[in-house]
Amino acid sequence: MFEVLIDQFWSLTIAGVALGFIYVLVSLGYTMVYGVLRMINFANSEIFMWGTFGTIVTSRDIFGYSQTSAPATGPKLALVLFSQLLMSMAVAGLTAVFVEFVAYRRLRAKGTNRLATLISAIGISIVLSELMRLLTDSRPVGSPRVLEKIILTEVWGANIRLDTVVTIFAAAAIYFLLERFVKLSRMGKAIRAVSMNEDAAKLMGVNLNRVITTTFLVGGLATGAAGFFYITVFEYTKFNIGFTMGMAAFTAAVLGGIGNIRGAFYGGLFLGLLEVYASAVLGTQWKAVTVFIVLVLVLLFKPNGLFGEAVQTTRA
Amino acid sequence: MKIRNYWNLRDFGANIWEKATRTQRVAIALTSILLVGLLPFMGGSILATPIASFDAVLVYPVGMFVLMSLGLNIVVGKSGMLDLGYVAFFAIGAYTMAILGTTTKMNTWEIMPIGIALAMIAGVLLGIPTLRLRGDYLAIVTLGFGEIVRLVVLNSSWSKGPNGIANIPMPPKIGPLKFELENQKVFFWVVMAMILVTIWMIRRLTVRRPGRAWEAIRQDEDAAELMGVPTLKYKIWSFTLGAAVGGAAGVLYASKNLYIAPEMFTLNVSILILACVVFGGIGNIWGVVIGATILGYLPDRIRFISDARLLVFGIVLVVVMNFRPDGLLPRKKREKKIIERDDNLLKLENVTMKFGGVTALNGVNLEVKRGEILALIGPNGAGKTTVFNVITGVYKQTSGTVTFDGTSLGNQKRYEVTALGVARTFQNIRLWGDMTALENVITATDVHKKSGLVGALFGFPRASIEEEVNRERAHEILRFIGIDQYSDRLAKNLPYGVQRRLEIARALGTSPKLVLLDEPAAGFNPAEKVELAATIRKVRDAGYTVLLIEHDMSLIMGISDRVVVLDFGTKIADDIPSVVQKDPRVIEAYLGVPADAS
Amino acid sequence: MRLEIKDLHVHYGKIEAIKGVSVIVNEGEIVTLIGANGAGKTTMLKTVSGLRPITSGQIIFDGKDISKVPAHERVDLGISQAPEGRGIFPGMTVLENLEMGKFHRKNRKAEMQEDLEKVYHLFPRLKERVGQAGGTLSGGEQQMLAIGRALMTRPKVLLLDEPSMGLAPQMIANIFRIITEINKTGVTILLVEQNAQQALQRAHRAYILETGNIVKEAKASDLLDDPAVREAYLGTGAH
Amino acid sequence: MNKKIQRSLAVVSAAALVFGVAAAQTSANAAPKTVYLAYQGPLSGGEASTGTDEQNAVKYAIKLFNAKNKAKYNVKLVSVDDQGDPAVAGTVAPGIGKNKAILGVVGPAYSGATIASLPFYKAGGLALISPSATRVSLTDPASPDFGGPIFHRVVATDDKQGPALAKWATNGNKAAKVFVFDDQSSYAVPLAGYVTAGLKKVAGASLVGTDSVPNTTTDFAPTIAKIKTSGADVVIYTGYYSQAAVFIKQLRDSGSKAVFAGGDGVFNQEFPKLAGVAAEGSRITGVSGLMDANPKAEAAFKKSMGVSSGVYAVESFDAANIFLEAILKGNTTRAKVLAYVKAYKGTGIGGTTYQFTANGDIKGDGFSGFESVKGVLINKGPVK
Repeated sequence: MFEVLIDQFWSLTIAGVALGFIYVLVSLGYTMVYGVLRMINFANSEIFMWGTFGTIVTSRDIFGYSQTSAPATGPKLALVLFSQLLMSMAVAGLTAVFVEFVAYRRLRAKGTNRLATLISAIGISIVLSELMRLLTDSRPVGSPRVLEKIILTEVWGANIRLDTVVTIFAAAAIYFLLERFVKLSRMGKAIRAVSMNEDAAKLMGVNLNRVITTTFLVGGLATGAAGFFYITVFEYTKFNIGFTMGMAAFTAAVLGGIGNIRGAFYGGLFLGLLEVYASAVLGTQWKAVTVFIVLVLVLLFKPNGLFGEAVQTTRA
Repeated sequence: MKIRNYWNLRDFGANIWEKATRTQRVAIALTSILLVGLLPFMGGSILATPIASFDAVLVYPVGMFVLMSLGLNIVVGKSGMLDLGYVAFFAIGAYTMAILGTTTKMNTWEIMPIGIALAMIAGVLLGIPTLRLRGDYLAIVTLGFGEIVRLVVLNSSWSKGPNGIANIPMPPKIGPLKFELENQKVFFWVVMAMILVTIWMIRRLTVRRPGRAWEAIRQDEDAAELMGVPTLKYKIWSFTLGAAVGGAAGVLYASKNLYIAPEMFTLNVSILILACVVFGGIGNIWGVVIGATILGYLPDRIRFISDARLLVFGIVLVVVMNFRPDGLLPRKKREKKIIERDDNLLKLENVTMKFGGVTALNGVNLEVKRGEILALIGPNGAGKTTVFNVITGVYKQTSGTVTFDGTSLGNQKRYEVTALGVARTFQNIRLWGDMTALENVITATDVHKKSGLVGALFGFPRASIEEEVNRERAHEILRFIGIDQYSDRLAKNLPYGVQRRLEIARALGTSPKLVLLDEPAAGFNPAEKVELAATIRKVRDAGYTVLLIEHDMSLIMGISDRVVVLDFGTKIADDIPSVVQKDPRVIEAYLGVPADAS
Repeated sequence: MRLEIKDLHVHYGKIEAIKGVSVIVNEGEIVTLIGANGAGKTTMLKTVSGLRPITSGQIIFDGKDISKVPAHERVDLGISQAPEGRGIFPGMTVLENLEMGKFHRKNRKAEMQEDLEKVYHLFPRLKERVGQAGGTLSGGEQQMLAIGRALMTRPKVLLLDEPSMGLAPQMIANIFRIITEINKTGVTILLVEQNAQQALQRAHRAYILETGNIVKEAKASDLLDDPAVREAYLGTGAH
Repeated sequence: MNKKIQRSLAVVSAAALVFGVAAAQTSANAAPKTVYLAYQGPLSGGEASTGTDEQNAVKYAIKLFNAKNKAKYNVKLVSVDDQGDPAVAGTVAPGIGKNKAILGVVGPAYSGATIASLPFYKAGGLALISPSATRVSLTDPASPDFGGPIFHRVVATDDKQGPALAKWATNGNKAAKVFVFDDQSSYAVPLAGYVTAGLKKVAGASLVGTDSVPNTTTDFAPTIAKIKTSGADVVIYTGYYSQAAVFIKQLRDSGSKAVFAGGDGVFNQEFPKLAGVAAEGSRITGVSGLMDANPKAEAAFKKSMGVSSGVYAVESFDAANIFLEAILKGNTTRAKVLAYVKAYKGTGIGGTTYQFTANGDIKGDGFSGFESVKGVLINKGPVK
């Protein structure tokens, strides 16, 4: 039962960490919005999906890569990858702002019930995914390989691959940037202030609408970055990939303590590892079941997730 | 910013309904049922659904969506728990039917109770550990549960895995009604019957204790708990009832579709049903029915848009939620009701009370407005205390109606009346003497609580937190009444004046809307009376409505907004104090001598 | 006239919470609004600071109608509110909380140190707790922090909502003393209080609010002696 | 009328003979008779691309037919969108079953939707020819899913494909160590079972591991770990091409050189396109597509429909033609159409001979082995 885990432990762990970092970034999309609005941004999964398409469009249509082209090298590689990342973040960020505008703003101004907002968000996520489905004829889209997946070295029998390394380090860097932003920047402080006490924040001269739009934007940027890494590692997308990713990332956010940025970090990594280990030990068909059982157990003992709720607890 | 209700369908409907007599109501109900029952014959009309046959669409998705939405509405709408795994109960019902139907000789109606029971058991098993979670945490856990059920079915051999189960038997005929493949009207009628039963069940529960408990939990779970609602128990109940409806729907669905597979029970179904509930008007039965009907029917009706219809569906959701966030037919709002009901918290209409040959009350009409102090006076034996006893459910009136906050009184148990928001003090002090003042009030705060068995059994940490919060609240009440300094003394050892005030504090402990004070100033000296008057006014100012029996005229004239005078079971005056005081009949019957004599 | 509220109506849903109230606050005054729970006092403050939209009426500040100005912009104009109860940011340190008060000031860098010193001078306790998270302060300290933070915005009018709520008697006296001190530095104060005794002693003028209506307006010292007011709000009872 | 005939002749010269027969049978001035066929499959939702491809082929067949026989028949297509979902199928099927104007159904595309639809079509005596429902039980009289007498299919079943796939995957490997995994779908799980059974008949081959991966998975690291631990040199995936493409890339990137093989779910020219170089050498079983079977027909298709033919194009086209021939022979009731189909014997556009067994399967087991070479799946001939 455990022979796979033992035999391939380090390969699995590296894969789990890479996947985990992608979860971390998508979780941030959920957690940021939850922190300020106390609402699940149900459309975040589709924001992610749009980000993945942004990544592919950049390499395929702007830089003209195809499935058969050779991977990029040198400065060109950096340029293409960076453009892809920016495009993915821009697409996702703008989509997130659009979502806020269409699905949330009016309802928030009215101060109506949370469920209406939830359904509105579900509606917009149906719109986003259906739109993409119609645009792509329900077909999967493969990504040209831009970053060659060179095996850098072998550690304890595990291949250390370039794309995995890039993903882990770049995603971690983006996470820490974001955490710093929320902790130290003026806008970040405003976001935290709103998440702790909306009225008091207003009384300090914080423009609530701007803060909320920024929060969606920042969450969208993180989610978009995740879209880029996802494409770099898996090189594939389809209009419906958001659903699985969204569910996993949301689970990760809740595991860590939704609304808590650091919680998204640990929750994402934890979930990434849990998924690969559980798949290796029990079989992939029981992966989701294991994840949800662990989630229930965690919540039973820590009803606000591993790291407690809300952005407010990210103290200096 | 005012939110106007432009298409006020609910009020329109409610208006007709409320004005109707009993016979008219029965007629309206029967006609509606009949008309809806005739729907399967409307396949050729504008209602027809292209491609899919109309009668089939009426059964699924429309009928099933309505049924499931009503079930989910108990969970989401009534008690405010966000459940994203409702499909699990539907799946459990369906698989029970499929497995038992294909392996045993049992028919649909025999399997139905088993399916319902299994769904309910699943509801309890899921509910006990998870329903302590709030809001979005509960949402993700229920979502997980839904997925677990689907994945277990998908990956197990007893359920035939992804292949699903085919050849599920149709239900045997009921009398002359035969279930047919090509014409599904009988299925539709059965779904309708199940919907009606569910509506009946919800309505019954809603006007009774569980409904109030759910309402309290939905609005403020902590407060509900503080008022003595065993929230976990009621949440599990709500969950389990929802599960039962889902299970029943599943059994019928399997028996109708003849084939089921795990892919039919995805999260999308849960989300869709939730959308039906919120879209129609969460918490409002008719709203939910309409929402589910539209969302079930719409995609089939607009099949001509073909591939883009889901897109249209999404847009419809966003637009409707943005412009009618409470759904098409919103739930009744409390404040609305207050305005509609003319501010009367309590209304006695033509109440007669006979004991053997003695008529204690004779056609008494009495209205108590919200937020007022109403004094009820009259000579001994005039029927004042009888009025209290009728209101609090000690007696049931011989005839006439008593309406409290929109609920008709008369059949409730006494504690149920208390739960509705009526508290009283006693003329002869009836404190729990061997409890401290504080304990007296705490006990009142959890007077609503029935068992707490589950909590006690599993030793939830909340129980002790709850205890702490209750204590805090009791202190607050004592402070409010001004006797906090006596909180740790046994009630029986308190000075008389303090005991009287403690009676009031204890009454407030039950979080009443209406406080009945039975001669609160009995035995007080003038100084104490002044103090009491201030206290009673304070109680009123804090938002309670006060109905008081008192003999002390200076007290009554000083604090009452209105005075009602009874004599021999008949109301002889009802006006502001200064007018009543000068009413010759009152003077003759009661005061005897001009006021200010006491 | 610093602040004028004209025929203000406010609704919560369909319930009218403020039913046509007019209040005037002159430059340099302490004006207090007293009244029972639910009389609408807090609502009044929230409409002045912009947290709650009004149904009709006007709020005039320095001669300008600000009824439609959003809350965060009113701060720039010089209106600052120390909210009721725990209106602080619990996850931020005391210093961060105070710095938030400068969130929108143009010369925030230049003013920061000076104003911090002023606040520390008024509330030496805050200086001791500068690195502590707001949520871990005691009730009295949180109240100080809320007031201090409001002062950081350099208000012309300071709105105080129940500063004495939940405080021990000794602390109450202290807070009111500081309120007077703040007033002496030239800040106009609109004070909402349950503790009518203290409020009337400190204020220049007072309004009595009952279920959304002004029932009385007078010099504070007169109200202290008014028997009806004494009975209703100051307690004629034994304690 | 003569001019019209001539124009028709000019357009489709190949149809001249058939047309002559038909023309002789009808009276000179009769208006064309409108008849209805249906296509049932996923036309919206996540599986829509499969359904759209199939329906395009059906539409093409009808277009050709109507052009040829416009004087006699006007065949109209009813699109029945079941989203590939048995729940939706249960709602649409009653309507189709009742609508006696519809003489035959090409489809349903998916086995689950087929099973859910069957009771209604059986009751209506409506003949079905599915281009892609491969579940064995559909033509197994002992199974509750049995579709007889109305169900037919022009696609070979999993129990024939399983052994073929096992053979083709291990071709040339004397001691193959095989790892089999599926995507948890109702198509892949049974096929994996038949592959496993088929492996037992392959000399020297052994099954060293299995897995079952949700069809939404994109991270195959755990499966690859299992493959490596098991030491497999052949990996068979019984799911669909899009996941296969993601998987094979990851497998190659992990450094594994194991042979990759898949069934007709993977058999799609999109597979090597999506997977790129990683697909090189992959072994797929399937039945020749239009492009492969008849490049000329493919060109005509693209010209007429504006898009290339897609998955199951040949099967869908042939299935539609069986019905169209029945109509042309004057069978315009359901019973007659059904009888005609049951007795049918003919050759499809790809050269396949169609003749249905009593249970609705086609005779013969024409699976070919394909290999991915330079981004194209090349037919290496029938698997023996």
